[in-house]
Amino acid sequence: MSIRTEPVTMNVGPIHPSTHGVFRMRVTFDGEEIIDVEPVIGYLHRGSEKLAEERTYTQVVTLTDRMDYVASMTNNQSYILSVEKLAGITPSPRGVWLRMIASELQRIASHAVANGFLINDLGAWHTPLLYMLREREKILEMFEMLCGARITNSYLRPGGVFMDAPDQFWPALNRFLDEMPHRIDDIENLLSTNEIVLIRTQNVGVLKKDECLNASITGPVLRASGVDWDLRHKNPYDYYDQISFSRPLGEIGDNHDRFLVRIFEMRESLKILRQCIENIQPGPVRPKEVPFLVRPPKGDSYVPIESPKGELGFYLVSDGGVSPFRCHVRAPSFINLTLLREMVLGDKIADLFVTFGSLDVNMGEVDR
Amino acid sequence: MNTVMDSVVFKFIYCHLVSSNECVDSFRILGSGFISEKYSIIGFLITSLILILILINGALVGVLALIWGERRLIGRFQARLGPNRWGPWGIFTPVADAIKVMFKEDISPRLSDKFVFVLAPVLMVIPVLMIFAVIPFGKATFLTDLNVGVLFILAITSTNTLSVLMAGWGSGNRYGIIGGLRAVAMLLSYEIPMALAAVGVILMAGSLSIIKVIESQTIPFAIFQPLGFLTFLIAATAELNRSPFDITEAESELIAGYMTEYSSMKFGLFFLGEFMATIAASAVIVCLFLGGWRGPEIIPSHFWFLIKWILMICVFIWFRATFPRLRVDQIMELAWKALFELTLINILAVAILMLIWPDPTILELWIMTGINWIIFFVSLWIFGKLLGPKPEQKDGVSRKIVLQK
Amino acid sequence: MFGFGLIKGLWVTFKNLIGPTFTVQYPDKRVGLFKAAKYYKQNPFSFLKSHPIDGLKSIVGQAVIKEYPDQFPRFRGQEFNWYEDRCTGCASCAKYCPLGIIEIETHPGENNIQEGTSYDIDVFDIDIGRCMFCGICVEACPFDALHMGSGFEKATEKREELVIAVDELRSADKRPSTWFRPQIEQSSYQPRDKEMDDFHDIGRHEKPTKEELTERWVNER
Amino acid sequence: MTKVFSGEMIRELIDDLEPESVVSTNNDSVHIKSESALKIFNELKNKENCQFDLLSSLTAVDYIDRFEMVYHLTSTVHNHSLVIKLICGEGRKEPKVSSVVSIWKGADLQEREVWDLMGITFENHPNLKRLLLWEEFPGHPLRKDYLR
Repeated sequence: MSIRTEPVTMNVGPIHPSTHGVFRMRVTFDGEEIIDVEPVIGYLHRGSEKLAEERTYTQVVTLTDRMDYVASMTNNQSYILSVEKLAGITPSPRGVWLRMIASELQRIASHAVANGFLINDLGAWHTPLLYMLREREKILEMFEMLCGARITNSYLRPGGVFMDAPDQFWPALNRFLDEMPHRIDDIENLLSTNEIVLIRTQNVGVLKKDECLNASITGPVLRASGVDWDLRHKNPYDYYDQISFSRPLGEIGDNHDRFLVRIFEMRESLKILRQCIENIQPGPVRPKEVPFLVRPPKGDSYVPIESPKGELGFYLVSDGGVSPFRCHVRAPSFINLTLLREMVLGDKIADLFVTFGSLDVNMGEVDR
Repeated sequence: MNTVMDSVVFKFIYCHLVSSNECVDSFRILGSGFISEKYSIIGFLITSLILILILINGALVGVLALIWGERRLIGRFQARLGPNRWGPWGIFTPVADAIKVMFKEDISPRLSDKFVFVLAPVLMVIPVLMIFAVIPFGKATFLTDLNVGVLFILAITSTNTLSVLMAGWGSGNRYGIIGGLRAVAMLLSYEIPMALAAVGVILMAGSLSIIKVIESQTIPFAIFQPLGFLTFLIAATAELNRSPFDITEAESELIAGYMTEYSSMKFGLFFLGEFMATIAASAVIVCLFLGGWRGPEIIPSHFWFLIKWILMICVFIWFRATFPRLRVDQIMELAWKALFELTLINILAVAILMLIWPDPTILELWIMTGINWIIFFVSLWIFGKLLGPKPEQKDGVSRKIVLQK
Repeated sequence: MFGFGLIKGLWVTFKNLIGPTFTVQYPDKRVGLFKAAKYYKQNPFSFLKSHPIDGLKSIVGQAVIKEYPDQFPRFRGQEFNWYEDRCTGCASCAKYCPLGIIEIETHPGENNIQEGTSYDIDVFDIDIGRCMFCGICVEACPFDALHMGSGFEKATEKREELVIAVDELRSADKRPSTWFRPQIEQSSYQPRDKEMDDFHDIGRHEKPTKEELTERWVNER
Repeated sequence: MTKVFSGEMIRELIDDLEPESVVSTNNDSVHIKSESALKIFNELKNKENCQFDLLSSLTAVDYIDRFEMVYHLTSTVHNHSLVIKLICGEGRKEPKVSSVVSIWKGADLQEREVWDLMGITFENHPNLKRLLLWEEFPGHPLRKDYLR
């Protein structure tokens, strides 16, 4: 006897608990097995690139905050580096160190959120997520000390940062650096040896090295597949060339490797932060001669940086005016979505969300 | 009727209603009953109704308490406070929840199968309430002492599979259908290890009556046969659709699974049924494995039962706060490849031990316990090796994170 | 052994069960006797005497006291602080606002003739319903007349009420944030503790002495 | 440190691969003929001393009198990068280039985005549909002549 079956097509999203925003997938199931996935994006499209063409170079900083709202400091950094290259501004050393501290803190926060939500997609009742958010909260508080906002920072300016760190920032940072390793250990105890997490994530959503590179996938996802490609190391921007750190590399490139690579990168970021604190010297945070209205000469610039999600770069074209002629964002989470279909084909429904979560996609950045 | 009269509570109410020879005078506080013995059946019915009323209301209050307790406790597990605004320590939060649920708009989708859609939540609650009938809440405090009590519980709990399937099918929603089908697959599979785990208990007790099971627990069966306890606990968690087996609801995958289209009081009934099932299942586990109301007689037996009951519920909440969800095929694998065999091993071990010591003394009981624990660890180790996570990939690539200097 | 990782996980959650919580309660929280007495700055006995009802509640841990989350002086809040005496009506803030939500109308004024002619402000509307609190207007202000506020409780039911008009700006509490104002931050100023009413204290320039003013305005001419 | 090719170096490199396809040389980039683009990209990816395996970024710029495609290529093997530009079509009418999806899969979503927002047609793209905006959307918003 044969049972007649037929595939079911279902809309997952745009309103769904684990699509991390307004992402929509048109999924076709055969029983529990996925036979087709088509991502549909654009529900959060705000036209940031067009808006940037009507704003001055300083005002665009506020737009970049809102692209990847989990990692706005690195967005600022990438944009500012592009502007500095375009306008030929030499930043102040203290400003550069400060923005490195800010971006490494942001990396920890972003990875914490990514891993927390990944485990939430696995179905843990928000517990690891809340532990991660607890640590992120401390980082956001430090951001509030630095720049008066927790998420939409707008802390960086062409030439450095807008204001020196207040006195209370340094003790808070040191306390955080002392506490954080124990918190990461806690999370590892809770999850890294947990048999349920292991059987759920291992050998699921495997990305091979070549596929990854060919699809322009960057960041922790690429490193989890075993490619040693970290722009902080390979193409050091700011003062990353003065800092020694190691890059965690996975071997297989499945969801578990991506999870572990993020955990290890949080530890490495703590190391970088310690070296930043050792190296930072008093001085001005921003050169006096940088005007409020930057007018770069004609030309274009593209400075990719290693954001928590991957290679993030702003391609700016100037026509000599006060606002960019064209501003293109190379958004890592947008491009990391390229292989989503190939990753989940043949897996079960439950794995779809775990794989999607392990890519660490931020819809604000995907749709811009 | 005789077994019913063993219950203190029943006798107490009954003797105030009926003037009967069965009643000992010391039981009466307010004088003798007003119904003559000829019509004692009326008194019997009225007593039953009163007790049912008490029990159902008690169960509802228990659900409210559980909602509050679960939210507070999960809050604390997650290093936050939980609801604490409405009333002292937030104890009125479930009341507010109940009021909110009642006043929500009752929506039934156009594509739904109306009859099935409405019937499903009702079917969810009734079987759970029926479990309470056979649970002894203390020494000589029970509604009825069914001589097939364990069988009754196993039979009754399996009907909520039907309710979940009806809800999933009736709502005409694809998430609902997937949730309902998952539920059928999972709940039916876990009936078997659950029943087989109970067999170990029945073997030792020599009776299907829950009172007899409790009385036979000189050493609580949780300690005596850890394998049986573990499998029963896991199977019960799965039967309850609680984390880590909540694939039927699967918030992060199926939104709310079979409950997706339900709103208002229909949703409330599902909620009620689920929480009541947690309470009932904890009571069953306490009776079968933790010695029921037995305990040192410093405090009354009812309190022993209550303490064990609450602790058992807390363990369920603890599991929910800690474990991620299993995938559907892994859940089936666990049921058929691990729990099924483990329960068989347990039955075999218990049976052989009983053959060796047909009438064990306390010392012999402890020796049996020790042997059972050895079997427990050995079998867990073997099954972990066979079914646990494999560190290597299929083609033999070893897994490690390399720190590139 | 299989299951060991699960037990480790259970242990971590149990540690957090008995550990501290990280919830910040706002706007009030319930406390026991000692904390309530500390809040009212009394010892427990005199607190029980002076607040009998609160005292009884506090014995079961139910006394209600006000609670605010930690806030740092640079916090960019609502309720812009504007010092009319410092404002020249140059409209830099309106120009640099990325959203164009500041509206300024001026006319040549009679004030401050000594320091050069300035403009009187007729209209100074900030539509904080559309504001994203980036603080670029504050950064652009050349005379430190406009400051970010430090409040965060200005919730209303209508969008129109979110437009801060000039009168409201004039009369509002002056609790400026230290965003982009290092001169205030150096004096370790906390917005919640005290108001900054005097427009002389707020600027980034030294307050001129009388001699300097005489030198500048009398002797040089 | 990533070795960034200057315009002259890129011209030498491309002249080796496909002579006379460079139109003009800038400071840090070259313009190439759009007809030979696909062939050049293929060579750049596969040739031993190039191995540009990572397509960093792909975008288009509306220079009012022309549309330009900009390709940022990186090699993770040799750790060097270069910028290649090409002018799409004549003037503003029907800009068209050949798709590079067959070479780099990563161009898939980026080319769809460029088509969506800038209106440049990619020949041989497997699935050239609008991405961020809906199908019925009039016009291409990132063009300079787009009015609301």
